[in-house]
Amino acid sequence: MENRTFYNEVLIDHNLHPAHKHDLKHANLILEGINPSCGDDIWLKLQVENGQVVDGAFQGDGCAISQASADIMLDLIIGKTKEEALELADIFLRMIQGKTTEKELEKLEEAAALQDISHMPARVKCAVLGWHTMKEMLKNESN
Amino acid sequence: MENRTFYNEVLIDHNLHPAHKHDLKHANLILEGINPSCGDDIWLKLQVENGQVVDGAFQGDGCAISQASADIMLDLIIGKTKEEALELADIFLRMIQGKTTEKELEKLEEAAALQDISHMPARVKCAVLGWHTMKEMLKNESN
Amino acid sequence: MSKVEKPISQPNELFFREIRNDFSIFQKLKLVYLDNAATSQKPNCVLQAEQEFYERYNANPFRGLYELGEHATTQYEQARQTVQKFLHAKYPEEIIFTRNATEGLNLVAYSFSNYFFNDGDEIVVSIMEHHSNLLPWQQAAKRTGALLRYLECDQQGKITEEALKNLLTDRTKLVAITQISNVLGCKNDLKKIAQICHERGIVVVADGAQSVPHIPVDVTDLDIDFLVFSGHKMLAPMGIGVLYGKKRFLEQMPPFLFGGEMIDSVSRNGAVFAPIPHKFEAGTVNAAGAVALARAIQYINHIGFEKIQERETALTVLAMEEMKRIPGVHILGAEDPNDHHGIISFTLEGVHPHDIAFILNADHIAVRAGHHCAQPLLQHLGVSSSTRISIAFYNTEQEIQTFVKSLRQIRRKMGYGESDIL
Amino acid sequence: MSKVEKPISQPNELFFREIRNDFSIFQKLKLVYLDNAATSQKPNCVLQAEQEFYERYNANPFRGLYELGEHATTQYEQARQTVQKFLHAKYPEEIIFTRNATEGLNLVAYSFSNYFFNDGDEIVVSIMEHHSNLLPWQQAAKRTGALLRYLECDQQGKITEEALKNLLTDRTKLVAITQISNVLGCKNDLKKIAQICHERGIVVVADGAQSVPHIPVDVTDLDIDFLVFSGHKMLAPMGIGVLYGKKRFLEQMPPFLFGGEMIDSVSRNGAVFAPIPHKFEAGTVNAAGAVALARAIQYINHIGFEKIQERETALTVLAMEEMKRIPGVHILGAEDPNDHHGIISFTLEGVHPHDIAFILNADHIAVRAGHHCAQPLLQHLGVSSSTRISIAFYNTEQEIQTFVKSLRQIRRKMGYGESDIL
Ligand SMILES: Cc1ncc(COP(=O)(O)O)c(C=O)c1O
Ligand SMILES: Cc1ncc(COP(=O)(O)O)c(C=O)c1O
Repeated sequence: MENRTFYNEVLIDHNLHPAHKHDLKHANLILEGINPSCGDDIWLKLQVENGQVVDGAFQGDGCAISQASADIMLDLIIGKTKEEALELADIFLRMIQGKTTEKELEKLEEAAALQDISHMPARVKCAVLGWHTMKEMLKNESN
Repeated sequence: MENRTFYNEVLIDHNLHPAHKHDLKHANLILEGINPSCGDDIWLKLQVENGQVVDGAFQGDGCAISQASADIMLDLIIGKTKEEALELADIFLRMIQGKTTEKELEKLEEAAALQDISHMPARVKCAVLGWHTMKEMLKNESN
Repeated sequence: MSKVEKPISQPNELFFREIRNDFSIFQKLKLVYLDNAATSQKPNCVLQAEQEFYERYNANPFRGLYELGEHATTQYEQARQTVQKFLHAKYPEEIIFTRNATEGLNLVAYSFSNYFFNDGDEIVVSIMEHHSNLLPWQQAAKRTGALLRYLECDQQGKITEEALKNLLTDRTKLVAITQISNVLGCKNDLKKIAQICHERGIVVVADGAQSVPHIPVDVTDLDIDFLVFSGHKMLAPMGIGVLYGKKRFLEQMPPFLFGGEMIDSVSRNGAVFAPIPHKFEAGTVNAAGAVALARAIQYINHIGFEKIQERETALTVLAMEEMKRIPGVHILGAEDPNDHHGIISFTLEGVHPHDIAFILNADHIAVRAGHHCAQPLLQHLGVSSSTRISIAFYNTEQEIQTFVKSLRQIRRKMGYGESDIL
Repeated sequence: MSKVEKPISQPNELFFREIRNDFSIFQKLKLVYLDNAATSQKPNCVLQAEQEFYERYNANPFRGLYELGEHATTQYEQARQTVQKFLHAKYPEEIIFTRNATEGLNLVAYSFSNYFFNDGDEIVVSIMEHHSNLLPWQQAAKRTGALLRYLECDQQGKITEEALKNLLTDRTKLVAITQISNVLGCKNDLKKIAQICHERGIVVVADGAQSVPHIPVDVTDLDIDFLVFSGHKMLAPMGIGVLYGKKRFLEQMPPFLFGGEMIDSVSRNGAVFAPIPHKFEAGTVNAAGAVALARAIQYINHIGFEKIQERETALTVLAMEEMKRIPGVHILGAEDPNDHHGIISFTLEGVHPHDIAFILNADHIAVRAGHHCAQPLLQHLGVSSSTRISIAFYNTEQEIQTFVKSLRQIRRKMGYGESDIL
C-alpha cells in the first residue's frame, strides 16, 4: 500500500482549506450522507435552479479523504447542469472501480487525485461519500 | 483398556442369569436409580425388617455392568443388617476409586470382579448405580 | 499440500488409499473410526489453513483500518462466499457464521418465533429430529403460546406427503425438519416438503447437519427458507457452523445476540443495527474457523460429491450385507443401503448397546451407543437405545471388515451360544 | 517447544526478546502490532495444542463410549479446570465455555433477566461499557420493562463510590461493568463495587475482556457474580470464550441455548435439563478451542502476571512520555501510565483518526481508529472518534519508538506547520 504518496498535495490542500465547507442559506436540496462503518458524516447542500447547480456547500465530520473528496466535487459541479453533475458522479464511481478511460479521467480534473483509492478497500467508502450523496439528491429531484 | 478380560465370567453370568431380577411384592423400600448420561434405569426393591435386609430384587434396563453389579450386590446384602449393607456400599464405592485394602476387598466377594472398572470412567456410573441407590434408600430410612 | 490437489485419474481404490494419508490421526493412532456422524476427522490441509490464518492474517475482522485487518476481513468474507457457492445461495449475506448447527437453530427459533408466532399458532417438527432441532421449538412454543405438533414417520423413517398435508392447518407457521436423520440415515424430500409448505405460506427450516457433509445441497433448488449445518461434522474445526436464511426473512428478523460489530450506531437509549449478515454476528467472529471451513469445502469439492457418495455407499452396502448375516443383529430403518447415507443404527439381541460399544472399543473401533440425541424417535421406534456406525469417505473396506468381525464375536463374548437367538 | 518452558533466569530484556520468537507471525510479516486489545497474536504452543487435539484426541466429547471419546472429554474438562484455577473459581462447573465475551454477556442478559427482572426494575451499566456489555442490557430492559440507568465517569474514567451509591435504588437488580475500559485503560474497583452492590442484594456482572489477559483476576476475592472474557484477546484462538457464574445463580437460571448435550432426558412434551455447566453448553462444544485456551493460560502462568505487568507498564510509560512530547497529541483518560493497562487512546489535532491509522499503516504499524465499540463513552467524553494503541508483553521498545516516530510526522504529512497547534 503506497499511502505515503497517497496524501498528495491536492488532497491535503482541500482538506486543510476547503473552499466549500460552510453553511448554505439558499440551499434547496439538503441530504445527510453517513458511513456507518467509520463514522464519516456530511451534510451536502445544493442550490439547484432551472436544472443547474448554482451553488453548493458541505458541513460535517470525517477523514481527510471524505472531506477533500466532497470539496473537490463541489469545485467541479458548481455551475454545471444536473445532467453533467450526474455524469461526473458516474465517471468518479467508475474510476474508483478502476473502470474509466484516460479521456474520462480528464473530465474529473482534480478529483482524479483520488484514483489510487481503488487499491484501499477500507477507504473507498470515504472517497465516494460525497458523490453518492450528490447522486442520490439529484436523481430524486429529477423524478 | 483391557476390556477383553473385563467381561469376566462372574459378570457375564450375573448379567445372563440374574438371580434377583424380578418384582418383589413385600418390598417396603423402593427407589429408582437413573444414569441420565447413558440411560441405565433400575428399580431397586428391598424388604427391610428390624434393621435387616430380609429380601431384595431389581428391575429395569441397562448395560451388563449395571445389571450384573446390582445382582451381585443383592447376593451380598440379603441377610445382612442395614449397617453391614452400608459398610459394603462404602467399600464398593471406594474400590471404584482405587482406595481399598486387600482385606476390605475380600468382604466384597464377587463384587470385587468389578474392580477394574476404575480405569474406565465412562462405565463407573453403571457399576455404582445399584450401590448408590441402595445407599440412598437405607440412609434415608435411618433418619 | 494434500494429495487431492493432484488431478484425479487413479482408480478409486488407490485414490482413497491416498486420501487416507491426508488425515494425520490415522497415522498416529490405531483407530477404526466409525462415529463420523458425531464429528469427522480433519485433513491436514484444514488444520494448516487455520494455522496459516493465525500466522499471516490474524487481526480482528472489520475493526482494524490497517492492512492486516483488511486481510483478515477479506479472508473471512471470502470464506462466506465459498459457503454461499457451496450451498448455491443467491447472496453471500444469506450466510451467517455460527458456532454450530445448534446455535443456528436457536437463532432462528428465538429471532423468528418471538416476533412471528402468536398464541395458538402451530409449529411442526418431525419425530426424527435431533434434540437440537426439537428443543428450540419446544421452548419457542412454550414462550409464545404456540402449539408443537409432530410429523410421524414409519419404521423405515418414511414420512408421507399425506401425513404432512394432514398435519398442516391454517395456523401452521413453520415446519422444522432434518434432511438426513442421524439415527436412520434416511433422507427427507425437502423440495417436496418446501413446495407443500410454501403453497400454504409456511416457512421451512432444514437441519443439514447430516446431509451437507455427504450430499450436494442446493438451497435455491430445494427452495427451503433456512438451513443449518456444523463445520466439525464436515472436516472443519469445532466452533464454526453456518445458518443459511433467505434474505427477506433475515432482513425482517430482529437480531439475536447483541454487541460489537452488529450495529451501525449506538446511543444511550438505543441502537441502529447493521445490515445482514453482520446483524446476526455479534462480537468478534471466528474468522480462522470460517477460513478452515472454506478450506474443508474446497477439499470436498476437489474430491467431488459423486466420488464421495459412491465410496460411502459402497462401504454402507458392504457393512449392511455383512451385518445382516450376524445372528441377532437388527438394523433400524430401511432395507436398502442407498437409503442410509452411511448411517447404520442397529441392535444386537441380548446385548446392551453400551456393552457393544465397549467391546468394540477393545478392538479400537469407535462407534456410538445410546439415544443419539433423538430420544423421541427411539421411543417412537420402540427401542430404548441402539448402536450406530456412521461412515465417511476416508473409511476403508478393511475397517468395515474389522468392525464386522468384532461385532460377530460379541454375543459369544457375552455368554450366548449360537442358537440362543429368540 | 516454546522458549518459556525453560526456567526464567535471564534479565527481562533478553527474556522478552526470546518470547518474541514464540510468535511466528512476527517472523513472517513486517508488522508493528499495537492493536492487542482488539485481538492478540498467538504463540506457537497454542496453535500446536489445537493441532495436537485434532491429531490425537478428536472426537465429540460426552458422546462416544470409546477411548478416543473419553480422551476428548478429559481434555475438555481439564481445560475447564485450568480456567477455574486461573480465575480462582470455587467449582469447575462455574466455568461455561462460550464463543466469546459477547456471547457470555448475552447468555446472562437473556437467561438472568427474562426470569428475574420485572417491570420497573433497574439495570445499571457504566457509561464506559463496550457495546457488548451495553446492548444486551439495553435489549433486556426493552424486553422486560426494566429501566436502564448509566453510571457516569469523569474525564479520567474515574467512577466514584458516591456516584454508584447515588444511582442504586431499591429497584436496582443488576450492575454490569467492565473491569478495564477498552478505551481509557482505567480499572474499576470491582471488589468495592461488588461489596456495595451485595449489601443491597444487587447482582454484579463483570466484563473481563480487557482485564483477564493482563492482570490476575480472582473472582472469589472480588466476589463478583458473573465474569466474561474472550480467548482470542489472550493468546488463544477465535471462537472460544468463558462465562464464569456463581454456582447458585447458574443453577437457578434457565438454559439459554437448547439442543444436544444440555439435557438429561427429552420427551415429546418437554425435557429435563442437565446440571451445570452442561445446561449452558448446547450442541457440540469447541473442545479444541478450550484446550488451546488452557494452553494459553499455561503460557501466561509460566511467564507470570508480575513479569507481564512490569513489561506492559514499562512500554506504556515509554509510549506516553514520548507521545506527550508530540505537538497536538491529546491522550484520553488518566495522566498516570499505571492507570492505562497498556491502552492509550488519543487524538491528534487537525487529523482524523482514520487518516492517522492509515498513515501509520504505511509504516506497517497496526492501530485502531474509530469509536472502539464504545460510542456512548466517546460522546460522554466529547470526542467523536479517537486512535488507540494497545500493548501486549510481546511488544518491544523498538516498536514503540517506531510508532512514536511515525506519529510525530503525521501532522507535517497532512500539511500542518510545527506552529499550527491551536
Ligand atoms: C471491554 C470489552 N468487552 C467486550 C468485548 C467483546 O469481546 P468479543 O468481541 O470477543 O466478544 C471487547 C472487545 O471487543 C472489549 O474490549
Ligand atoms: C441431525 C443433527 N442435527 C443437529 C446436530 C447438532 O449439531 P451440533 O452439535 O454440531 O450443533 C446433529 C449432531 O449432533 C445432528 O446429527
